[in-house]
Amino acid sequence: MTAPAIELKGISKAFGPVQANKDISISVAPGTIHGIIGENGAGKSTLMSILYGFYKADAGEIRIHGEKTEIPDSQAAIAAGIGMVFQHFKLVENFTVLENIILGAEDGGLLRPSLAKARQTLIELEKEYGLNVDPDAVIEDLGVGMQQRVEILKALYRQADILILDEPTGVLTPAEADQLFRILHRLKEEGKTIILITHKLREIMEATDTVSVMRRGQMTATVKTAETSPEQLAELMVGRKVLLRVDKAPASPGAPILEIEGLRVVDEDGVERVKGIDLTVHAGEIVGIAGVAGNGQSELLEVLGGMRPATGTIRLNGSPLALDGAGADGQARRAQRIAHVPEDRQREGLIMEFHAWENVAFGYHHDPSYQRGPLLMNNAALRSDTDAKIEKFDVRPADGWLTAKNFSGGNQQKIVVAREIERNPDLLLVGQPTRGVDIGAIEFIHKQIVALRDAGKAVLLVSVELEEIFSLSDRIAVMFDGHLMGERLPAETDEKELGLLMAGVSGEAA
Amino acid sequence: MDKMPKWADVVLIPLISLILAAILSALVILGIGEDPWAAVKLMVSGALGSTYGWGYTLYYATNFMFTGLAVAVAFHARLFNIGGEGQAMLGGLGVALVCLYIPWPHWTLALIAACAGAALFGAAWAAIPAYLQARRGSHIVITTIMFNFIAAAVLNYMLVNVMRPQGSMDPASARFPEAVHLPTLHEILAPFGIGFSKAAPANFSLIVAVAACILVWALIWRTRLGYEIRAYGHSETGARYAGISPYRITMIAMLISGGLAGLMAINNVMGEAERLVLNATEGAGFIGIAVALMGRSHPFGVFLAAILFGFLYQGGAELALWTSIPRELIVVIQALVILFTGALDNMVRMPLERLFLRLRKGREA
Amino acid sequence: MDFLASIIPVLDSSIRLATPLLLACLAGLYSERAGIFDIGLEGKMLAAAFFSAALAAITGSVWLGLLAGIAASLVLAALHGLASITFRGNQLISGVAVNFLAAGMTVLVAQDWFAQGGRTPSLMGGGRFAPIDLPLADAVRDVPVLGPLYSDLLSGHSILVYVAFLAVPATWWILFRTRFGLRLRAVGENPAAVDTAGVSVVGLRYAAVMICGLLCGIAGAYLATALQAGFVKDMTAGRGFIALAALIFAKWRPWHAMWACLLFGFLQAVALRYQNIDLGGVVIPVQVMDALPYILTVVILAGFVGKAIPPRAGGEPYVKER
Amino acid sequence: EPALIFDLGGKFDKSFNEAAFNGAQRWAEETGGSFREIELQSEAQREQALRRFAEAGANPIVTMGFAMADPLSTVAPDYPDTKFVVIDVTWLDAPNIRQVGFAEHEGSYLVGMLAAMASKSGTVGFIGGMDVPLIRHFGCGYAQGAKAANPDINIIANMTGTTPAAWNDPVKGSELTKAQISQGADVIYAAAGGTGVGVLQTAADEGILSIGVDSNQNHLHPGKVLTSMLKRVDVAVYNAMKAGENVEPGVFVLGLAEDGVGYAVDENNESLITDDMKAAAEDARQKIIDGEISVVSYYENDSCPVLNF
Ligand SMILES: Nc1ncnc2c1ncn2[C@@H]1O[C@H](COP(=O)(O)OP(=O)(O)OP(=O)(O)O)[C@@H](O)[C@H]1O
Ligand SMILES: Nc1ncnc2c1ncn2[C@@H]1O[C@H](COP(=O)(O)OP(=O)(O)OP(=O)(O)O)[C@@H](O)[C@H]1O
Ligand SMILES: [Mg+2]
Ligand SMILES: [Mg+2]
Repeated sequence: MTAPAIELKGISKAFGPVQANKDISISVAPGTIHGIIGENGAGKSTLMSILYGFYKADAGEIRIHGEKTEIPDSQAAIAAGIGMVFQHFKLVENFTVLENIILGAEDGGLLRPSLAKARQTLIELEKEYGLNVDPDAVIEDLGVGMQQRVEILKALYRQADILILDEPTGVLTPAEADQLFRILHRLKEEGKTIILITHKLREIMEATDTVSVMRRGQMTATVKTAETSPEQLAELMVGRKVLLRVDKAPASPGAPILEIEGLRVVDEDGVERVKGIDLTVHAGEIVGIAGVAGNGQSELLEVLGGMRPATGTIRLNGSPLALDGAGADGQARRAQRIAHVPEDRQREGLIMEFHAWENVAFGYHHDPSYQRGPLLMNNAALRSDTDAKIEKFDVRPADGWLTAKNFSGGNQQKIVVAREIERNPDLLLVGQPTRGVDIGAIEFIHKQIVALRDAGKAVLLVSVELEEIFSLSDRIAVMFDGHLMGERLPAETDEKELGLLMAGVSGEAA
Repeated sequence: MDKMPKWADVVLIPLISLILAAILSALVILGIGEDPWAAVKLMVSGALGSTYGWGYTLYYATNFMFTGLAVAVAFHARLFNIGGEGQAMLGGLGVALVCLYIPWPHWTLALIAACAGAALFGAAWAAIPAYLQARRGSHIVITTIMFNFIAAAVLNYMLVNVMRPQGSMDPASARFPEAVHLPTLHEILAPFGIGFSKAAPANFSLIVAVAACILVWALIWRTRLGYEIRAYGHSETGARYAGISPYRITMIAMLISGGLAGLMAINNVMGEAERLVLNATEGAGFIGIAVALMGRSHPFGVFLAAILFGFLYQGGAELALWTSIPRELIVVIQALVILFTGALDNMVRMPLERLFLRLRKGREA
Repeated sequence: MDFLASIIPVLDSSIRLATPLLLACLAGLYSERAGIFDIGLEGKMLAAAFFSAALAAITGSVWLGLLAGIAASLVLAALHGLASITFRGNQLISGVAVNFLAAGMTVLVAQDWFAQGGRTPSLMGGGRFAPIDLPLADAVRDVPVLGPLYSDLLSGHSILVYVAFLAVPATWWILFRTRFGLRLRAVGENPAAVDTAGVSVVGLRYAAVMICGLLCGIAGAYLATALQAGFVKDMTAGRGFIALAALIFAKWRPWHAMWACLLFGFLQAVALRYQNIDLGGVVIPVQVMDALPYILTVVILAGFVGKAIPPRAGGEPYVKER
Repeated sequence: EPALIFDLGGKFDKSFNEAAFNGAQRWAEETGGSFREIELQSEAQREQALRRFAEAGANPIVTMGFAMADPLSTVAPDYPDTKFVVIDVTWLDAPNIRQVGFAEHEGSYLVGMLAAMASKSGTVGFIGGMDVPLIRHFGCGYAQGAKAANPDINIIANMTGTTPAAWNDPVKGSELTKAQISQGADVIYAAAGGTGVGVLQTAADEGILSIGVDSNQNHLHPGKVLTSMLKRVDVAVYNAMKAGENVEPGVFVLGLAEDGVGYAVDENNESLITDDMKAAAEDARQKIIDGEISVVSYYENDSCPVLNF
């Protein structure tokens, strides 16, 4: 029997007080595709980064093709034949494709010969794998799919025979993802070893030979893909039986709350992100917007939340909202009874250095009940309000004096959701409500959202998780490239159809 | 989970940094062939050994409280205001205009007007860099440095071509009228039977400075505006989400900052020189940076750090007076303090964090 | 012809005054292109000015002076590197500290060594860089227009002036034609890309910071041993900041940096020569001329001359593990 | 114990302040006494230095330059038992201040004559420090002397700046020198404190003659400094320190007659000053003392008859 391509033994890694990897061992046979799954923060990326020499393990050893190998830095990993495509691409945005490819793998001190050689190699690789990219294009002009190809080419150019891909399909349309898997299979046929990290059980089932499951920094199981099922994997991932469906009564939509007509958004760089959309959300209804990240959903949500200007018309309860200038900020929106659970709680929804009680006022710090006189904040009132919310939403630890960064992701999210839902708004905007949140908190948060709907309020949900869209929404709209591709009722569609819409293939053509 | 307790971050790290700076300073003094111990003794007796010394120490400390607070307020909004020097110069101009061209019946009225003038001019000088940062993203560090140079040119022009009295050779304004004279500590304390050196320049501005410390504390930690400033400082995207206008906060924080820096002029121009001279600020705007860093941008920390720097400044002046050690020694000490408390912060923090982590692991085990 | 005769001395002076700016500006270019902001150019130049003058005064050899100046500047550069690369401190604060340190230490050491109130003795003979005549300078002087331009304007500067101007194409070539340049630019844009490509971010950044120190060293030595004959306190007089301004003006590009420095040099030359400039009845006070480079910088920064986008990773320490 | 406060140019400016230092040094060597001294770094320090020395019992306190006038006028009354001496100030009204002024225009007149006689190009230059009446006073005397020696002479005058920084800006001194050379000047008189160091240096580098000021600066570039306009600050300081606490207050103006000003001839410039030149200068000197030649002072009506600044 040949030695495993990769063997990790007893790998541990701590980031300060966070134990990201605990005594992890894993072995990957050569010429196979090995999947790794696990919840957010389980430590997948950390483990792979250690293998790639990006981080240094606190303990443990690495064997490549049976030989014990020290990987103090990426140089050593590359020398050992390892290539990695990171979750967040590591490309120099204003360099050309060619420059990015030779960076760190130049021959000799002068650029000209290296560039010429790389151009030649690129043509060969293109022929072999169908990975065509314009070598002279500047990275920032390329789409994410193309950028990912550059990353793969970078690894191949360095003659990697072990390729690690960290969540490669998160940013791809289903069609692009299919193409990626075709390429991976070619590579496998050539005898290369591939490690694939993904959240999508379907991809694991379709593409991998073996799969390892991680939970809270530990490796919980490694199984042959052929001998397992999605249900079993999900259970391994979270540690108990999972019920992915939300119990909810059928919606009874009322009057339109939110009416959007011809909305257009141009971002700071002058790129048009939202290209004229029309959408209505009624009282007592959850409308979900599906789509691959980066197709304008975030911008739509930000416009509604008062975070960026736009053109077009938006009416709330029949009266138009300001879309630019003074009346178009978060304060104005809150005054108009729009609440907003932002997509990124750490960068937007919370101030990580603030106490929990300070965060409970965040955005509502003008609320009269939090004031004492014209200038001062009423901190005592704020703290008692916080204690009430902590209790109701079961935030743990139940201590309002902790700073936000000292809560786990799920509890941080509970603080945000508590703050917004307890306002009892007419319209609730929700972006990625359960990203990085453990399954228990997911159920809780989903229930709160449904409860708000049942109280006759309108909810607009944006999520990249199709499952979440399916289980929460009463109506689904799909966004692609700044356009709404169409609306579907969850009962009358399936993942396949939505996937096509998300890839820009319109309903009629499909 | 935090890597270490808050007290370690707030007290221990600055303290260790300060000790390191002190050790290096001692080595520097040794290096130029002087006795560090004797130098320290001279500095202590010169700065703290008499009411005269205290008078100067507190006079300088007053300057540094204003400029330190200025830097601190801007820091809370994550704006690095290096322009305290220029803003204080312009503040001086404001004070001089108020004192020279308006007849005042009593110093209290004059002081109120001078405060307004100083703050207004200082704030105005901060307004353009603030606007450019907020609207055009021009890096405020560079623009405020440039505005320091421009302020020097403006002051130069005003003193040489406009405010210089007929026939005078000095580039300095006329002397302020007697009516705007601020009571010195000697005059303030005399009614209470406390003797204080008549010659020392510490004056009523000290009380204003202490009041400013308290007001800034209330502003930052008790008011809604302070809440917004801190929120914006911690997270710009967060501020956008919460409907806190980055433009508004940048402008307000910088105007307050510039105003505080400008206020310094009531001490050095109105309280001490009683006329406007070139370079009246003597680098206090820059020392404000060190003061704010040392004080961890907290008004109480700023207060303590200002007194420390006042001591260094007066002690350094005494050294220059009675030994052959040049006054620049304090510039070196100041540099070391900025270096250790500001830039090499992590050199102290990293091992401490590891230590605390190990301690905690030990406790948990 | 008359116009030429009166403009040449001003341009000549512009070149002399632009030289320290150019060297410092290129120094800043290396550092900032690698992602390390440096407002300590001023301090490094000042330290170099003092130590070059001091060694030249002691040994009588300007070349030893130059080496000493470079060494002093390198020490400060290493300090900045230590603070901003190794200990991931705030680069601006570190720069401020370097400036203070240089301002204080130069005077302190000068007083200790020479006891002349913080200056060095005046340099004589071999203690200074002498002007050198370019070949044929005398022969072609009488050729109309080009003759005086060559013999009076281009010829007759000290060797460091030519070093500074040759450093421009050299810098361009290094940055855009060599492996080192590619990596240096990459580390200023996205250090993680460099790191994952198996190249040391720390090593590259230190290299850039040290090149910055080297060039600042030459700039300081030029001030004290070529432009002047000795060190006086604070003799850099804000040149480090103007160089920084020129760097932004040039949008971090070598050739543009040269033109920007020549412009600032020209402004200084004009301000030096003319106290109050009378433009058809409107008198421009000398203070306006003095402040002009700074005003210009603000105008440029305000984006009226096109937005200057700094290297993307600039000013941020490279932190892998939070 | 006497104290000496230098002005912003610094103790070793090779000119005004250094002259004071030399005087004090001579006193210390001759009497074995010692004195306190401080170099000011900024305007704001003036008063502190005065008060600190007065508090510490220094007496007399010798101060340099007109910028001390204002601080002195506020500090002196607070210390009636302390004697103050100030150089270049003559307009204060206080019982405990000795004010010493110099007839700089007379000395400058003589070096102006020498300059005009030494010039081959027919153009001579003047570079002043800070643009104040005092320095115009220097320049005006110089111009009158030059015109007296050669009525066709062309005189170029520049000032270094408008603030005290102008006393200590050798780069600017050097650039102004180059500018004047390009305009044809071949003798340049620097009345600019530390800035003059740059003027003399550049003049020597470019092979023209220069004239020093205040101290004897002939030795700085032997054979290249035509002469120096001596202003005997050293003598004034020496005398004040020698008189000690009993120094006589009042206003004193020292001119050619009192040997308060003059021009320097020593081994460094002997070869540059021909006998004719010397004879003419000596002749003029006597005539000024005798009142036969009257050198117009710039102060008289804030303008100069032969030179526009
Ligand atoms: N550079 C870092 N510094 C500090 N902590 C880190 C760092 N990188 C990751 N962590 C922490 O380590 C833990 C594991 O993170 P990791 O990125 O490996 O998870 P993951 O399984 O890849 O999650 P995701 O599915 O979100 O990518 C998390 O708690 C994370 O916050
Ligand atoms: N309270 C503080 N304590 C210590 N350092 C601070 C504090 N506040 C700000 N700083 C530092 O001051 C520096 C300058 O801040 P500033 O906000 O001007 O820069 P920036 O936001 O990083 O740059 P830009 O505005 O171009 O994005 C920052 O690097 C920041 O880390
Ligand atoms: Mg990951
Ligand atoms: Mg900022």
